[in-house]
Amino acid sequence: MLEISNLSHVYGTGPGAHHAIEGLNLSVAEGELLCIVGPSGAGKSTLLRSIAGLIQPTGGEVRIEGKLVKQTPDNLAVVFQDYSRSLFPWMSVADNVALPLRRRKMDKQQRRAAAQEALESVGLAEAGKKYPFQLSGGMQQRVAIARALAYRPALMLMDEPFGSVDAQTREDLEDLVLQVRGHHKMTIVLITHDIDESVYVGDRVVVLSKAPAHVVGDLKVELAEPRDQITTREHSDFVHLRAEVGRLVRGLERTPA
Amino acid sequence: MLEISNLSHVYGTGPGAHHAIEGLNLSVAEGELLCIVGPSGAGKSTLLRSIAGLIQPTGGEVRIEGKLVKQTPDNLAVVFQDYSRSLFPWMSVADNVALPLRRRKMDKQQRRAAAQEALESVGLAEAGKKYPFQLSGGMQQRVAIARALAYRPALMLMDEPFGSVDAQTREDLEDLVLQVRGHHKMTIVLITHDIDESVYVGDRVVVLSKAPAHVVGDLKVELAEPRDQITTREHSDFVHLRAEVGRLVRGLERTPA
Amino acid sequence: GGGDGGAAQEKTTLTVGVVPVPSSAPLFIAEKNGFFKAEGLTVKTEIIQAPQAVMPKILNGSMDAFLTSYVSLLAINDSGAAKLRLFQHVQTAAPGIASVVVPKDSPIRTAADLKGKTVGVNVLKALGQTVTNAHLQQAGLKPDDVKFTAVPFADQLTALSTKKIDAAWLVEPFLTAARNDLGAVEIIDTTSGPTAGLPLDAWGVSEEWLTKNPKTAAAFHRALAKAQQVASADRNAINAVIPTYTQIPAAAASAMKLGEFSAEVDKASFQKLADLLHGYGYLKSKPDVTTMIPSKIG
Amino acid sequence: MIRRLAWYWLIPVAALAWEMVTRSAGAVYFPPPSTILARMREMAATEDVAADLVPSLARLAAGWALAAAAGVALGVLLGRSPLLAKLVEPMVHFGRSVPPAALLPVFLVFFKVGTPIQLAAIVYGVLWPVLVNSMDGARHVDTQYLDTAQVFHLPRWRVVLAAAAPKIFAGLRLSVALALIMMVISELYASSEGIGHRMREAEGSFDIPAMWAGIVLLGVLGVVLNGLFLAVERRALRWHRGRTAA
Amino acid sequence: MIRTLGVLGFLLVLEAAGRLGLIEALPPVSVVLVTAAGLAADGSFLSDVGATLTACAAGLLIAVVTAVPAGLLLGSVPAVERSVRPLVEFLRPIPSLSLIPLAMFLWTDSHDAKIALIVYTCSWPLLINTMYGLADVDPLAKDTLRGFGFGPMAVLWRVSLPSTAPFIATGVRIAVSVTLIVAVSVELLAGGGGGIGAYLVQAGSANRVDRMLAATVWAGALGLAANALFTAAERRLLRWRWAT
Ligand SMILES: Nc1ncnc2c1ncn2[C@@H]1O[C@H](COP(=O)(O)OP(=O)(O)OP(=O)(O)O)[C@@H](O)[C@H]1O
Ligand SMILES: Nc1ncnc2c1ncn2[C@@H]1O[C@H](COP(=O)(O)OP(=O)(O)OP(=O)(O)O)[C@@H](O)[C@H]1O
Ligand SMILES: [Mg+2]
Ligand SMILES: [Mg+2]
Repeated sequence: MLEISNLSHVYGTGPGAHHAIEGLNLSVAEGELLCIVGPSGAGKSTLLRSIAGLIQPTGGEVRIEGKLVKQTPDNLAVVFQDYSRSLFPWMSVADNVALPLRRRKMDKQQRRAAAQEALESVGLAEAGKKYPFQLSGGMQQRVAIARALAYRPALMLMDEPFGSVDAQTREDLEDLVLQVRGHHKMTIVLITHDIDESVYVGDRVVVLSKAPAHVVGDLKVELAEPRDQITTREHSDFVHLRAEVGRLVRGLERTPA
Repeated sequence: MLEISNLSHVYGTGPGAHHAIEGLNLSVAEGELLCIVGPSGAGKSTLLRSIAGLIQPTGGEVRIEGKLVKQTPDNLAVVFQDYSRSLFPWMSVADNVALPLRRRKMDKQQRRAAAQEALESVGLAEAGKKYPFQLSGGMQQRVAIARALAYRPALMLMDEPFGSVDAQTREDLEDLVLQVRGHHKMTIVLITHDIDESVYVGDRVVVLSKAPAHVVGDLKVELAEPRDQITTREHSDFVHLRAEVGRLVRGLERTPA
Repeated sequence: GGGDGGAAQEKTTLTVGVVPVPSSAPLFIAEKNGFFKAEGLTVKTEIIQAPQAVMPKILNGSMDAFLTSYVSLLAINDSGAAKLRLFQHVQTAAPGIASVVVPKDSPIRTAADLKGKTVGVNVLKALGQTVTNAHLQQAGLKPDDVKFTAVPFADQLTALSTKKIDAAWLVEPFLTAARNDLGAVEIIDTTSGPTAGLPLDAWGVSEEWLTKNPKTAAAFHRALAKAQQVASADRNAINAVIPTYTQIPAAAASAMKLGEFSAEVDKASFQKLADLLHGYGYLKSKPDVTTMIPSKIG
Repeated sequence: MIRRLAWYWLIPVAALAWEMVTRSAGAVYFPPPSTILARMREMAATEDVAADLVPSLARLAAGWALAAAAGVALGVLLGRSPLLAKLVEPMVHFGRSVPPAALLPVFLVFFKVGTPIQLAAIVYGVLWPVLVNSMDGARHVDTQYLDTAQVFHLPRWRVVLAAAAPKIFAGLRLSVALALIMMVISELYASSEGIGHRMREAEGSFDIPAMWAGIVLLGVLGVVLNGLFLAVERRALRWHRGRTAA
Repeated sequence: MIRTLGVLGFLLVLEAAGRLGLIEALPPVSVVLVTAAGLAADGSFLSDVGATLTACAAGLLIAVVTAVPAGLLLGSVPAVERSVRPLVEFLRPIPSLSLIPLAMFLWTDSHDAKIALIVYTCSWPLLINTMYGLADVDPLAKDTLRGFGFGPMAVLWRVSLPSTAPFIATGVRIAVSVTLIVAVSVELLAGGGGGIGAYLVQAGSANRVDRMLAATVWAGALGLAANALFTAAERRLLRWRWAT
């Protein structure tokens, strides 16, 4: 599905240039849910932007289903880290969610229904008519998730999608993602800072180094399916994997600027 | 230090009005570190804005050191949930951090030194000259924290200050807050979604209900000082308290919009 | 005249509004020949388009005198906004210096053909429209039969050649240019026949200024009158100064057809002009031109 | 309604103050408002005001609509396409610095005297602030919005238009009053009816109260048109007002 | 490079149109440009340009230091804005050309009258853009500074003003060309103490259409140069904006 080979990205030029990614190789299979963890400022969001075709990496290449990514590929959705600025302030919440569905063969009625369904699934059944600025931070983040989910993309990129919600909601959303993935055969790349989360939702966890980012660990997560917030997390495999990822992350020095 | 009595806040009027907070009572002692947890959309940020005098609550009152809060009280700092929008894009990172220090009796040299020190303490020693947009999400969040820390306020309000940083950095920042608090006698109100974190850093944890928010739990955290990421978290009191908070949070239904 | 002591004069520095046309020539002749200096006067000029626009400056005293057409003089006095006085006559019309022209391929050939057509004039309800009306009436048309529209002279040729207007009322040097560049055909000579010998331009001042500055006025008038003498006697003197304050090249200046530069205005012609203007309703009240001519200056 | 009218308190106060100042100064060029009003009433009674107002306003509306549409479209285009901007921007900044009065000969080549040339002058004058504001607005749209649009393959121009709306509306707000001004200027030459024509006539014949009558009429039209504009803007930028009301 | 290409292409098209007779009655572009170039060596024309430019600069400066603060006041105190709005909207549509006689009457020096008219006209884009810019300030940015206990003036100065700067910059760029237009128009219609407009009057009275167009080209070119200058200044001052 997704092939990243020898990817590098440098921001700026000259002495102020910043090497965000260097020689990164990674591949994601169809239907896989890959979690990426790594220190703050490593280059995770940069990697995600390269996959989405939002920036042209300065070196290497990204291929989706064999095709070189030059522009934003079709059938892809992104939940941005900076969710509040990725919602359009001039539209109601429901319109924000329904907007991308214009690219699907859906009439207005269907779009509206799909948007409402997605909002319900993230616990925002009654927020559709509001404007983004009328929502709390966590609610905005859930709207961004709902928008991506409603779109049902083949490849979903999520950049810390659950950072601003409470523990309970976070668990619900993790399960929601797992369930949607199961139903709709999505490939998902999910960036998270929560090591437990990466192991709980991931089929695979990739650990990135501090900047310039490259892969320092790549763990297959083989836990009993379907996963469950209580039993899975109690399982010794889970505890073991989590420690392993933790070690990999902690093995890195404290990240400098 | 801080007295909140019978606080209510309603957004909007008429049928679309939203009761964010209703009849909330809370008091925080001088030098205390209070953690607030609660479901997304409960009204935590609204509460924090009322304390900071950024909104006029529609009912009840907030007093800081006995004085009714009408405007923003002196000697207070806020780390906003939406950190990226609270950094000024037209200023370098160092200038962003140094800006509030203009209200301190400091000359330019001292301000600059204090800003640099604060940036170092959050692991951004080399980011001072950059502009906010050149930083990753987690780095931006740390700049916002550095700005508040450098200001050394008597009362610090933090709205999910560690939501976008990796696990390792998060622990470091938790310890940093504890340490700064110890050195400078700050009173801190910290909103978090991480139950472990609330118990680890808090002297007290307050659990809010879903909207309209009121206090449903108020736990004193009595753990051995100084706290330590490994030993404290292993301690049975910690585990017990965490479970207690978890129960209180989970005891609430899933929050509707 | 003689250069008696400037000390007695109310003011010795004058600001004069000049329109960059041949009529302003006497002022520059006076300057060139030192007539002003001899009277102890310093004259500063400001380029203006028409006196209407600088009336505020006349009224607040920041401009002393100005070149004006007789039509403007009458119109301003008629409005009651100011009391203007004829200070020194400059130019009287001669045949062939202002005409209505049409493009060379135009079917319009006589005044009568203008019925229902659009004629460009520089300013509405002023000299062009007045004299053209007089000729239209002679040809049996009513003033309403023709539509007049205001287009600055400089843009008339463009408007004419691109057929945006049917005919144009032009004066020199535009008339020559229309003939030479466009092959335009004159259909009415508006300074002949019923409108022959009308006065064109003069130097004007306000009555208030005259009473306030009698000595200065006398000195200024002496200098201007002297220059007017030079101009009426010697066309070359005019030709020589025109290129100094206009952008008309020397050759064109000499070739240009001019009216008559005489010492005094013919009161009857002045009154005739006033009556024509009033007759077409361009003036509210019927003026008596003698009130505008000061009996004695100084 | 009454509450709304109350906001206009400054107008009568200013008029009264003006009346006192002008009366005591007694300057010919500054007749007191009472004189102007009397002259307006007289003009309304004796002249066919509609014959001047209607064509003027029709040209104003048509010219403004054309200029606004063209200005926004062109501005957004130039704002979003660096190549195109580089190609034509010099001409834009050149063109907008040329006084419309000095362009009359050029207009005369292309447009018929009368309404066509007047429309052209209005469009020409009104276009620029809309264009420059739209261009600047479109150029600096938050990249996060653009990224979101790109990812979901949303029509980019709609996102740009919405995000740049606050600035576009600033340009449009300017353009409403400017359209009135251009309406007057376009009637100075090559015209035989309209408000501007009448104002020039009044100026030419030194009917100073009539000149002021024109000024007052323009002012009133400005207040009315601006009221209409703000009503539209309030609807279009509702999200914006709500979001930025601190 | 591309800019030059665009300009060259545009000129070529105009020239071709002129030569092919599509634009009758006007001198071809090349003739106008040659005349315009010739004007650069014409001392009296250059002093006219100087007169126009000094008036523009003075007018713009006065307008900026009055209209921007006024815009900040109106934009940050809604009650004042609501009260003043009818008056502002009453004044805005009054053409500066109609005010020429009034200005000429009030200011005895034509140059001052011209500057007064420039100030009057180019204040509006500055005022309106400043007000709209203020309405566009992110409330969270303001809250951030308020949260640190800064007073309203400090918030205005340190947050609202920089946030509004892009709007103000646009306003200034519009105002710059407005100053030119007003200056030339005033000179053209009412003397106004020399300047490019006075030159246009002279050229017009002598039927020198080529010179009129050449002087017009100069007006446009001056506007173009001023725009380039202000854009460069904007890029420096608002670096953060152009980088993203
Ligand atoms: N400006 C506003 N206008 C209207 N409603 C608002 C506004 N701001 C917040 N709300 C509503 O108030 C409620 C509380 O919001 P608040 O931001 O305080 O929640 P929160 O507890 O901070 O949530 P989160 O953890 O998701 O940030 C939410 O339901 C939200 O929809
Ligand atoms: N537009 C930019 N210009 C210059 N440098 C940039 C830019 N965007 C990001 N960087 C730099 O690139 C590095 C990687 O940034 P990126 O946003 O990819 O980090 P990240 O792994 O997502 O971090 P976080 O977990 O904090 O979000 C950072 O050091 C950042 O300073
Ligand atoms: Mg990131
Ligand atoms: Mg919140």
